[in-house]
Amino acid sequence: MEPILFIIFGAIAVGGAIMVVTRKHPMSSALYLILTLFAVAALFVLRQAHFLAAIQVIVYAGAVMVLFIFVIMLINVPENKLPMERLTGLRLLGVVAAGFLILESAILARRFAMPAGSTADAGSVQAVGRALFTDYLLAFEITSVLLLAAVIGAIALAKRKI
Amino acid sequence: MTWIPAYLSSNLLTALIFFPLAGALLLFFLPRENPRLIRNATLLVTLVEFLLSLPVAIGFNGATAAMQFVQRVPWIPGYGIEYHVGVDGISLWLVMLTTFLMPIAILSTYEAVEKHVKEFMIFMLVLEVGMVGVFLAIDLFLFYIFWELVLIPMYFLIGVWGSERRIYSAIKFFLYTFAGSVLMLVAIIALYFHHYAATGVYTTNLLRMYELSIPVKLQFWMFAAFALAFAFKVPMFPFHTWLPDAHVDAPTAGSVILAAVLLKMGTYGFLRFAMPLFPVAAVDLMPLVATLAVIGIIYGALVAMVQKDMKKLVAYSSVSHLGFVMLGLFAFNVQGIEGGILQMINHGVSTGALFLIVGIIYERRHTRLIEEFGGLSKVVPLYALVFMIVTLSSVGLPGTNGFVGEFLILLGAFKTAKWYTVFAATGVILSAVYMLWMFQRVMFGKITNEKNRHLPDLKPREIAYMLPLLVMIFWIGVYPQTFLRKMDASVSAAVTRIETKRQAALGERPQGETLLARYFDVKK
Amino acid sequence: MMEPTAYLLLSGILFGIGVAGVVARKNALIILMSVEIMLNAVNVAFIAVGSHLGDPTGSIFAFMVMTVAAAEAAVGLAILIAIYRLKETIDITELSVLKW
Amino acid sequence: MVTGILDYIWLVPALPLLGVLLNGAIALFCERPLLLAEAAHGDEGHGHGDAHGGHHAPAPYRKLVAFIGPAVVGAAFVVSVLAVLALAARPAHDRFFVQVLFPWIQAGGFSAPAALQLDPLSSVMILVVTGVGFLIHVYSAGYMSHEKAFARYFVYLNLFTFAMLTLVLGSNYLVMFVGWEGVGLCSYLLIGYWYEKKSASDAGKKAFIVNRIGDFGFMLGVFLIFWTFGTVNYTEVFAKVPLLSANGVLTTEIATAITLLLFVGAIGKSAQIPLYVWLPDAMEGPTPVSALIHAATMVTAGVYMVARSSSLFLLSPVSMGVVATVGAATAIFSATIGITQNDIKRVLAYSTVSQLGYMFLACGVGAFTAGIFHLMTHAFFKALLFLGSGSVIHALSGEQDMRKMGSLKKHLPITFTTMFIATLAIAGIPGLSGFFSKDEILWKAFSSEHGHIALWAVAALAAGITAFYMFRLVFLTFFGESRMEPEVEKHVHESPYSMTVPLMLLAVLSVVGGWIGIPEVLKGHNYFEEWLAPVFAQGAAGGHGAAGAHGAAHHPVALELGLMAGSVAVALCGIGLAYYLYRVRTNKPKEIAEAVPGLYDVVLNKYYVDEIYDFLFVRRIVNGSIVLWQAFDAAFIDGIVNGIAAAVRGAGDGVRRLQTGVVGNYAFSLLLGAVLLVGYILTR
Repeated sequence: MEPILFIIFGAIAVGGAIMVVTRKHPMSSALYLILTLFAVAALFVLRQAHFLAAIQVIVYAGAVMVLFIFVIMLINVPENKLPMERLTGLRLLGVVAAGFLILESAILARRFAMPAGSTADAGSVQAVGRALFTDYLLAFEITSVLLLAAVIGAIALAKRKI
Repeated sequence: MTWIPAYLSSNLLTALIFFPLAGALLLFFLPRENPRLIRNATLLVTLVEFLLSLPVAIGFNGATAAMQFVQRVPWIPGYGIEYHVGVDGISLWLVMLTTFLMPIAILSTYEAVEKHVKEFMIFMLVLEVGMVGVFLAIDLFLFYIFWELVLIPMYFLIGVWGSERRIYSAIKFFLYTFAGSVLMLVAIIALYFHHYAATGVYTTNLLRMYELSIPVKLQFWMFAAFALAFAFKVPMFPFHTWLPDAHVDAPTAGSVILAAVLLKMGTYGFLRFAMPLFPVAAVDLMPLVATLAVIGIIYGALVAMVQKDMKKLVAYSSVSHLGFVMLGLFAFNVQGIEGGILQMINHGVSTGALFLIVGIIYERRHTRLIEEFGGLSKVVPLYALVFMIVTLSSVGLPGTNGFVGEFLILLGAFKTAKWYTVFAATGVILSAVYMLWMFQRVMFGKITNEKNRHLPDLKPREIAYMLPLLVMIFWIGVYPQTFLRKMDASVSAAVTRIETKRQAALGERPQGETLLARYFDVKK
Repeated sequence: MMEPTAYLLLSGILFGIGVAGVVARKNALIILMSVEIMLNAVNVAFIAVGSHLGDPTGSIFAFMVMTVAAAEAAVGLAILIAIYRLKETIDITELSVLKW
Repeated sequence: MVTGILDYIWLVPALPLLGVLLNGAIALFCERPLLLAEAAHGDEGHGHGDAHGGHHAPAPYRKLVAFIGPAVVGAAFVVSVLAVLALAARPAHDRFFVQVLFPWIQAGGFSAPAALQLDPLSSVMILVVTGVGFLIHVYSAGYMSHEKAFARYFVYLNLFTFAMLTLVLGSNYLVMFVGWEGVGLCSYLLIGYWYEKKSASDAGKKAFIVNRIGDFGFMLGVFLIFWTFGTVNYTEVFAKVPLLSANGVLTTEIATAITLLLFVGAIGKSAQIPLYVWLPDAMEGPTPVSALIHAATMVTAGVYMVARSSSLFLLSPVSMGVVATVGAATAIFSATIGITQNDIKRVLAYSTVSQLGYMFLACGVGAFTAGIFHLMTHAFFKALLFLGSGSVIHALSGEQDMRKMGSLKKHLPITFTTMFIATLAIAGIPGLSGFFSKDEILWKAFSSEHGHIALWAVAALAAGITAFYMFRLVFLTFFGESRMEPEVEKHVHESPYSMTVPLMLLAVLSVVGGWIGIPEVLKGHNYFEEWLAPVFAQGAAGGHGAAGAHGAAHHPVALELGLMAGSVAVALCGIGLAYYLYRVRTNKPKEIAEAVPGLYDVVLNKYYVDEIYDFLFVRRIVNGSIVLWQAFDAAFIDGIVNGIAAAVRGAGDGVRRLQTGVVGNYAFSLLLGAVLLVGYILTR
């Protein structure tokens, strides 16, 4: 059962990603990105990482993408000003290199050989919560500081000079 | 040394090194608008420094080869680095040369240096600290510090107060010496750790290093590093191109000190560090060094002959004279080395005087090109007399200082390197050629250039700083014993030390092995 | 539970696409989105391996990645707005003031 | 009392030095202000003429200098005479006195004290130097009276005398070397006395450099001596000769090497082939200088040195051969050049080179006594000839070309008679000094065991040619009709007494000088030989067997007389030929010249030796050095240095271009790095 769902959601994710990268207009890219995020969340669920799936949907798809769409509308680049993008020179090389990277990660993936763990619900909220507030407490606090810094930074940068 | 109070004699050398530094600090407080006061103050400082160095020379006991007036204070005990200074027969006269020439150089700048007089004087005093320090340091680390310290003031002296291409020359001078000394630093560190490996004691004390026996292969590379660093400084043949540029673009006082003392740090380095520490490699590489020295002698003389600029001519003549010194040092016998040391002093005196002479007419005519002059002898006869005496001393006429040094060098070198001496002796002819040709074009003949017709003759101040040099030229020429006597013990001790260490080191090597086999494990 | 290799492969593909997007596109917004894709690819890998090993650390890391991603997006977009206000463009090839 | 004087032998060199200091002070304090004042108002100097200068009232200091100069040398002469007498008072074997002044150079085993040594050989030399020197000083007081830089001239002349006396009195090779280079310096200063004339300063420089080439060889010889004998003092060196040659340390090769190197020094100083080129040019200096330095004293230093090291030379037949052949070759070679020269002083210069050749020939065949004897007599008559020619030039207000002279016999009677006596002497007319000394050499060239018939023949021929060109000179200058320019002829006048008295004295010496060395075969007793015997006996004894100082034993007396007659005959026919060409058929020389123009030009231009040297050596070295400097130094070494610098800057520039400013490119390089890294991890 799981492999089928994996293939479905995997395909959606990959397709969405490709569409994000190739669309001319940022708004359509943003929407495709949201689709991809949902597909990834589904994959999390498949891997019993329910907590993560929820976070993904709420934080990522919800908050971050909203921010994105908000900014896209804010910037509202007129149709003609959007950069003409013909894939030439260095950027073509870049795509080729990315292809290479995919190939290499494929080879790496096949070399993955780690013993399977025992506990099934490693991804559940209880397990993640316990780990988060015991071993990784410090990391957790630091991320809060990080977010604070990001917020202040964003405001300072985007604020119109009065 | 009995009559010098005990307190003074133990701290004399430290006073000698750091007194100019105190003088430099004092200059900071003097008003910049009053250059005359600054010049006189600096002159006073350098004169007191000279007076301070007199007891060292007079009190020096020529009988023993040991270091005298030694002062030893632990500096960085953790690494076995000490502030260890002392003087012996080899370094005594070089220190005296420095303290003797400084007042003369300062006196020569009274009309030559007009802008930034305060900074100029401070750099000169710092330079003196470095120079005196180099000759007195017995601790390798301390030696290296003073060796580098000297570069900075000289760089500024050339870079700021020089003439046309001063920046290029200053940088070239700095990089040349600096590249060399980096190699030396590597060798010092290698020596330091080898000493620890051999004796289990961390120290940079030179005298302890003398006792160290170093495996032959390591000796080769270390000697190469030290030799290269000193060869840049001497300068020996292929590494000499910085010297003419540095001299042409340095102010008169700068090039006097550069020629008279800085170059001697190279040859002194060979004698104090490279040869005694690595005797096997030194003697094995003697043919190479002697060849470069002889090439330097002939090449320097030939190129000097065709120079158009007087200072460049004198610079190339220094390459030739120092080729002689190197040949003398690498004769590995008492005559050669004593001749070498004496020639270092002679070169300091006569080339220093030559640069002052070129400086005198440069101050009057603001040009150094030989064809600008001609027939000066009629206009400035006293100047002509002084110039003639210095030319003769530089050519090495018996009765002047040049001859005694050159004769001893060639005598010593003849014993160990017969054919090298024959070629080197042609340098005696060539030096006569280029010096007399230059003298003739500048002083004799008709007055070609109207501007030369009314040149003022030597001023009392100029006579004041030329006179001591002339006295030295004749003193060393007629009665060199005062100088040679004080060197004897140290030089013979150095020669015997090199020889015994070499025999010891070669003791266990197979007999008659070729150099390649000894150093590069190539099967004989 | 499935072997994680498939997930890793997927993560590689997604990552490749994201990288291609960053490199190939001139529109700064699209680049930022591609970065988001790359981060998600990483999360997939984390979760896949984490669940395979039964170790919550995978999720923790994914969680950290997300917070960082959020912060990064916020600051990135703020910069973009400031640039757009200043230069009227979001084409990175025109924003090459730091040229040699 | 008489022997006590020897302790004051250091006075002999010290007195001229005192003269140098006194005259030097006068030159600096009295003469310089005068010269400066004159140079200031732009009065173009005129001092280059030999004869006369601006007639301004002679400043008071001149009389003082004119007194100090000669007086100092005169005093030295007196002390020398007393010292020699004191030496003579001692028994023959004990005529030897060394005075150590102070330890000059001591380094390790090497020790060279500043010490003086008086023995028969050096006594002859100091007498000649101070005696002839004194006369020349008196002469030049008159001759140079019109010169502006009067005091400076006497400073140099006294300095020269001091250096020459140090050379001669030195008791080791190093002190001799001090004097050796000292005289080289003084000849440089005196030749270039009129430094405003480029030719004069060139000649001075040439003299010094060629001398220096000789000193180069001399120095190497001294090194070899020291490292073989362990000392440079004559006494010790010559004492060790028999010991070392016995135990094989002093092999003939080493002896040959030493002596040949020393001989290179002698060639340089005494102007033998190939280093004679500086002497003819040295005529640029004032005439008394040529008389003193380039005739009487300095040039003989080489002969003195060879004689002094006689025991070394005797050890190596090769060196003896070389010395003899070079001497003979120079004698004949420069004699031929002398024939065609038209400048009166150049004729005498080539004649000096030729006569020096004789002296070296004598030394080469082992007859050191004859060499020194000829040196002495030559000093007398050659100095006289030069001073005579000086008085001729002085009279003709600077004219030196013999073709513009003639019929001076009636104008300059004293000069004529004295010069005629000297010419007779140099030609070897019996009875005069030249005959005895030259004939002694000819005889030894034939009879001594190192001698050879060919050497005698060459020497005899050269004697003939000498007679020819000397009488040519006399006939051209003093006989025939006057070819002088009218205004020159107007005030031709005999020189003042201060100049003619020395001429007369020298004339007497030229005659009397030979009488102390009359050979047995002419019923005379050779006192001179007897006097020098101890110096050379020690040498000869050192050599293998007596070199036969007078070797008359195994040669019949008749042969000696016959050869003597032969040489006189050759001289006479030389004179006859000269008489015929220059008195009877005066246009004949021109015809001969046209008949064989090629040869005449070659000989006239001194076989183009100077030009060859200039082309072979001087130009090669100068151009070579320019190439060395520009091509090697500036382009090659600096090229490398600047090259490295440029390379570093270039690399920096290249890397700089990577910063394009476009974010995409940076991302791409990141990606590239990642791909490569992963690729590497995979393939490892």
